[in-house]
Amino acid sequence: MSVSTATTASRDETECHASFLTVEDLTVEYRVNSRSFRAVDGVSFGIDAGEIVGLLGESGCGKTTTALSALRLLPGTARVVSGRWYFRGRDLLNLTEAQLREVRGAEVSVIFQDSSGLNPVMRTGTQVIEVLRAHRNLSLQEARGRAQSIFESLGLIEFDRISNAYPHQLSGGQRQRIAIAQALICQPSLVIADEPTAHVDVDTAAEILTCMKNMREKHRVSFILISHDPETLAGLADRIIVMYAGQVVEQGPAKDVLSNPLHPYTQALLQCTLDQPAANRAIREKKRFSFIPGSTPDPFRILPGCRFSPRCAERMPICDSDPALVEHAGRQWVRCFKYEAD
Amino acid sequence: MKPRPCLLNFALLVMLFVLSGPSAFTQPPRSTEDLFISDNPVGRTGGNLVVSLRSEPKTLNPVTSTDVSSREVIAQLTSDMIHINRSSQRTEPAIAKAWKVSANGLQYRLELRHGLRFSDGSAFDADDVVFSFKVYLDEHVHSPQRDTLIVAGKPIVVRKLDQYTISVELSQPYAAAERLFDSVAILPRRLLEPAYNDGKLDQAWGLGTPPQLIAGLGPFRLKSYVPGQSLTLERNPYYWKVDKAGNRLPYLNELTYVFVANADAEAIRFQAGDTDIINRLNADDYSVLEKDEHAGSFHLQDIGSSLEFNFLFFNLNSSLPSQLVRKQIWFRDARFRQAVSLAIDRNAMVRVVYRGRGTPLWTPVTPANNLWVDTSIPHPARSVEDAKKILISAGFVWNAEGVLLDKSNSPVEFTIITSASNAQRVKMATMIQSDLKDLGIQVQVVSLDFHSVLDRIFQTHDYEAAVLGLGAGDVDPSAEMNVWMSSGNDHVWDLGEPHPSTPWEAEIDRLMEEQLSATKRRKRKALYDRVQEILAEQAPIICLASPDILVGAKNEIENFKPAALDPHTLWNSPELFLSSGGSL
Amino acid sequence: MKLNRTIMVLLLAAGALHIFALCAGFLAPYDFAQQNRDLLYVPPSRLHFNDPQGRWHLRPAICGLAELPNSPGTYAEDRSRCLPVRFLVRGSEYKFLGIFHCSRHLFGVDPPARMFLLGSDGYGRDVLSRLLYGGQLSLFCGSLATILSLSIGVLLGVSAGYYGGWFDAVVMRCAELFLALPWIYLLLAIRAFLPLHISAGRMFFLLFAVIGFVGWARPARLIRGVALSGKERGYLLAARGFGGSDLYLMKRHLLPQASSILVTQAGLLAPQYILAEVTLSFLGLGVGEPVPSWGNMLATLLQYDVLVSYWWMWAPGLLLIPVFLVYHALGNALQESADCRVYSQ
Amino acid sequence: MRYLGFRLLQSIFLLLGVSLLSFIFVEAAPGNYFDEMRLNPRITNETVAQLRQDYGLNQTLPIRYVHWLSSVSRGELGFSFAYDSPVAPLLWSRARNTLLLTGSSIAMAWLVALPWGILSAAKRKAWIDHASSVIMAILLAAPDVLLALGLLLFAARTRLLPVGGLASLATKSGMWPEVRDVAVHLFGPVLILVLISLPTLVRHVRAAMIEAIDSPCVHAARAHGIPRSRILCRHALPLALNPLISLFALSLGSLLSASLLVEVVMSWPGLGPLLLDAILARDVYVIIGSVMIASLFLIGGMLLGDVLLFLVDPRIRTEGLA
Repeated sequence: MSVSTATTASRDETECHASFLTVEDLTVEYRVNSRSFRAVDGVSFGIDAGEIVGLLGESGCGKTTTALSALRLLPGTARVVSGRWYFRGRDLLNLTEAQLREVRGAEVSVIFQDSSGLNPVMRTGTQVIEVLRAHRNLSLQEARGRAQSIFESLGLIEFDRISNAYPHQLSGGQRQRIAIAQALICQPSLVIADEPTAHVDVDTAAEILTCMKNMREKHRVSFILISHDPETLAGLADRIIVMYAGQVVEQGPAKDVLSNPLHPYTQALLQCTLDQPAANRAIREKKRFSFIPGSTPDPFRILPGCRFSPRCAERMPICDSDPALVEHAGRQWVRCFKYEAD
Repeated sequence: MKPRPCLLNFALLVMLFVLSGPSAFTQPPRSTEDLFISDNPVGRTGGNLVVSLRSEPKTLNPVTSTDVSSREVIAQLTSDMIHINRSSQRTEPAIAKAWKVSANGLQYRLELRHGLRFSDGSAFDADDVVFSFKVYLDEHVHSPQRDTLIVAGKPIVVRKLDQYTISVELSQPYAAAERLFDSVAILPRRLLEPAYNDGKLDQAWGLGTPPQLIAGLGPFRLKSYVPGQSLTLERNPYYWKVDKAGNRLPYLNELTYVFVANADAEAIRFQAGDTDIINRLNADDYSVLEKDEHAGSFHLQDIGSSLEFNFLFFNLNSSLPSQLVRKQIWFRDARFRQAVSLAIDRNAMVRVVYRGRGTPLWTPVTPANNLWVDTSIPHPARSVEDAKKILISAGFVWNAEGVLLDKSNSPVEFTIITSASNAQRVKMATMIQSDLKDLGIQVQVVSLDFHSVLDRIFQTHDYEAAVLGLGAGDVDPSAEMNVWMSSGNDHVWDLGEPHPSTPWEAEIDRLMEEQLSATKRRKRKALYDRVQEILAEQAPIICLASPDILVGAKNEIENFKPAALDPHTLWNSPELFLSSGGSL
Repeated sequence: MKLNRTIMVLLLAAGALHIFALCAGFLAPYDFAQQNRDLLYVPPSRLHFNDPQGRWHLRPAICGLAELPNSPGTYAEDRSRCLPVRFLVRGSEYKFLGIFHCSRHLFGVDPPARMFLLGSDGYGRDVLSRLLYGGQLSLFCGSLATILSLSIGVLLGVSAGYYGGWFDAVVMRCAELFLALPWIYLLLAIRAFLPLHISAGRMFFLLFAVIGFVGWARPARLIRGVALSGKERGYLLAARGFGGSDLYLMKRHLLPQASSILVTQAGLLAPQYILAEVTLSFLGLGVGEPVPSWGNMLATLLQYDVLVSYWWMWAPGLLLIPVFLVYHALGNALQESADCRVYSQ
Repeated sequence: MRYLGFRLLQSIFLLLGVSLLSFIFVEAAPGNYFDEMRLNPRITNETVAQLRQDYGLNQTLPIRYVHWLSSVSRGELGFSFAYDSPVAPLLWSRARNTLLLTGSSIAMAWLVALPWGILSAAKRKAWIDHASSVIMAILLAAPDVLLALGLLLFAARTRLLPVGGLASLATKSGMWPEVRDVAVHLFGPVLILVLISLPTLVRHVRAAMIEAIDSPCVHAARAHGIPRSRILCRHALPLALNPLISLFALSLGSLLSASLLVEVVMSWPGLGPLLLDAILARDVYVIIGSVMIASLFLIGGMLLGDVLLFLVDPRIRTEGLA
């Protein structure tokens, strides 16, 4: 017993110097009506300070669960079975509720999908300022000043009008920026952005992404950018982690993953998004279409073997056994038997 | 400078004395007053009494009031000319100190007490009496009292002979003429005549009326009224009764009624010592209070049977919904009614419903009415066998499952309606249901709200059988004319008959008429006994049981003499006093 | 996993309650109307496992009761007259499940002795038997009436909130009208128009219809409030944009939102309706004596002497507490599981 | 403003509807006030019939309704048969006491229920939540009258509380002793009313709070590290307020019916005993008058609810302005 704790302690130290953020062997289970399934299954990755990492995958593949488990923001039915989130030398999963509260929003913050994170019955200004005041001992006046400056840096010029408005009185883009302002106002070192551009128009999306880029440059903020859309990640992410059915199937520098996807799933995903004209046609003609044939596996009935194999065009007999995440060409890691031979 | 404040104080003291003197208890009876001398033990003056009322009084107007609570309060505020002593059940002089009857029994000459004053200090004489009867008898006022003052279809005639003598004329001899005057309050002409002349008498003396505008000859006068909470009466310093020592009655300083809307709450408040007298306890609450009796500061009294009689009766009306006609064939058969009567276990009823504190009845006249009860009427015990024999003789049979069938082979079953708000009657009906099961009769008990019951009995005649109770207001048979006469409006089993529909009803009519004009009590008793016998024999109403009168009072209250007649406890309020002399 | 087991356990408990009530005839030792006029307010019989000689028996026995001569209404056990409790005894006849004529009872003692496991009431009737029979009416009437008034409430509340405009105004004014009217009088009038003797089945139907029908206004108003605020939410607008039909939108989006109110209301209404039957029976619309219901059994507690002196008469009240707890817990569990389903998507 | 005017107009129609339907209901119910006199052997049928005529009970329903409306316009609300006086003064003198009782108990009930419900929602599934649901079930299972009688019994036995009434008979003069006396008398009835309404309120507060706590924006507030107490009070509570305000409006509306029974048992000099008497005696105009007062409370409650909703929920408020 004592030996093992000693080793973990020493490892903690080494890890904390080694990287800014490390996720190790993260496994999260959901329990629904007495049945449980693993939404995240043994995910590990690391992030450097100032790095933007994209989490890519279809919905339901465990991206959000992975990211939110860091701040223990999962619903009551979820349980972290194993794993660690080392952030600046501390395991976030072992913090007390009070310690965690100090981390949330101040050191690690979240930008939620859409603007569902905004309270409809509170003025937006209040919502931004209260985040700041929850972590920094500032007077209301000072806090307002800070809020105004961050609003302006995000392109929200009319501070008084916007901060006095309720969320439903603002446009989607404005709301999303306010959500970003909330996340950034305490100048955290890590921001988890959950589909920040999902419900805004293309121009706003671009602006928002630029915003985030600026932030990273100015304050060396790291981002975990969750998206189902490779294009969103293309311009922004330094590194991309592709997830499928709770597992990391591929990861590597953004350029490499996007230009040279290794895993059949990544390939298919990119294929679909790049083939926009076909998709548009399908929408116009109100046809049902699917980006990738088949659908994500039923989480309750995960069979042994490669989880993508039922939908994989290049299925091999060996795919019935579990593939491991292997390094390929020194830069990318991939979970596919095609590359295991190397 | 020094003695002056002292002097001032003294002057004030004297003034106070002077001011409070006449109204306090020390007012000596003046020689000009004809006072009633009570022969009760001499008591001590002072003290307040708190009594609960089940519902708020609605008015203090003796002319229009009908509800029990109002009448109870009015009885303390006013007096009548001839009073029925609640204890002896006989008449005694009140404001009329003596009366003479003419030889033909048609004229009464009443001599009033001299020098009496109303509670506001104004003088009383024959004009007030004449005015009072004018009001009561005025058709436009519609006083419910008017009906009691009508003898043989004609109102009595009241005339002033001199300042203190009144003559009352009847159109035909009336046995209970003296009793007519009981509870007919004498009104102060000075205060009420203006309202009467304006035709607004029915709205006079409402609860909102200032106390100084209300006056009567009763032992108490109004002090204050708080809506929904309480009504306080204070001693009438001019009351016309004195005790043997010459002290003016009443002894009590104040009498307060608190309104407690619920029988159990009433018992609880008495138990808690909030109220000093409890008037009509039910047997259940009695059993609870009994446990505290020894430790508590109060005592309970079971003064025996009351005048209330509860009875089962069948719908014998000739006008009735068509679907009931078939069943009425059974009901009209006296043998059927007798069998039902025989199958009812009255003793068990008294035990279950009244916890033994009641009397089984076979006649509507309860033992409480010691002057008129017919003790010769048989009290057959419950006998299912005898009942069955009677039914067989009436042509009823039983099928294999023991269900009683009539001549046309349809099962005998009926519904008893009863007022849901009266738990005792619901219990009686439930017991009858269980008893009649032994005869193979299926009985349904339907408890309805009181007015629905009344509507069915008096208006629509849409019922099969009902359990009802009537409480006689007086012991004299004259009070029951409306119940037993076939044309009477309380002839519940068959209302609105122009002519008696059966020979025995005709005979009852004849007997009742006869006793009313007979003057000898012996003769009247014989006639009324015969009525009771016919009722027991024909069983148009099947008498069940009468509850005992259960009362309670604090131990300090002296001269406490509860009686069977209403009001049971406060009828002798002028003579009640507290042994401690002070407030309870 | 845990949640589902809770639901199962609660459903089993609720089911057992209903089954107990259904099999009242068999479980109850006596007929509910059988009076023992010498045994009024007898406290619960003690089960003796040892005889007067001190020997122990597996089969419990009941001792005869004798009224104390000096104090009527109090009873003492006569240890010399002990009778063993028998199982599957013959007794009064009843209809098992309302169909089969039957006269076997689960347990009882040889007559003329009586066993009152929960004491006897003011007529000397067995409280246990009445409790079991009473459940038949109260449980079913309570739950059916709840379902009825909630259905009307949901239907009107959701559509009023969803459509808004004049429809909303009309429905809500109606609800206010319903809340304000002196129902007691309408009920009196209804009673006057009905025949005096109504068969038990029709009375049961009437009871639950009346209770259920009158009670829709409150849930409707509450649900409408939720629907109103839910209507403006983004996903609903989006779903409408996708061409979802009104019915679909109400069913899939507004109703789940109202579910917590609904479950809460159900948990509150069922007990209230069980008790409402007392008021109705006062008006002649409920079941009258001697038919028992939990409502009218509880009503006897309102007599001061019963409240103070006979603790065993509290049985229906004490029984209602676990019954209501089961209802509440079931409601909560169902709501939680509904929430889970939402998350898992 | 226009909205308010519209609501007022609606309310007037509602009141008219309530009064008309009440008339019809009362008319349809069997029996009338003077029936009870028929049981008195000393009063003849003719007198009863005469009285019925005098009080206008023989007239047809529409005529009586018009008469009643005209008496409403005189501020009388009809005429009580039992009291031989206009109904309005009878009602007002008691309505004050009822308002005192119900007003303070509603305030108390919400003051207790809000923190209780919030706590039990915040500690969902903790022992405190389970304990609270057990307590609520017990309160719910105990019929109202039983609670009232129980308290009465407690008061009678321990003599810690007055056994009913609004004030002691021997009132000490002076402002402070009188207020204290009323407060002491108020305690029991208020306690019962609070206990009666608590289960409903707590369950609704809990349910609404749980829904709010589970909403994405409260989730987000947690993600931003907002302190727990602030999340509950500033984020979740305003979100949960919407259904609670509807409930509050309803509870105002059912003021009268809730207190009727407690008033009767505790001899509180409010509308309860008056109304009960009137119902049992068929003193119809007193009943219709009370129904009108109840409807006024109801409408007032609904209006207040709407106004509160308007003030509290910016979504509705800003929409209204737009």
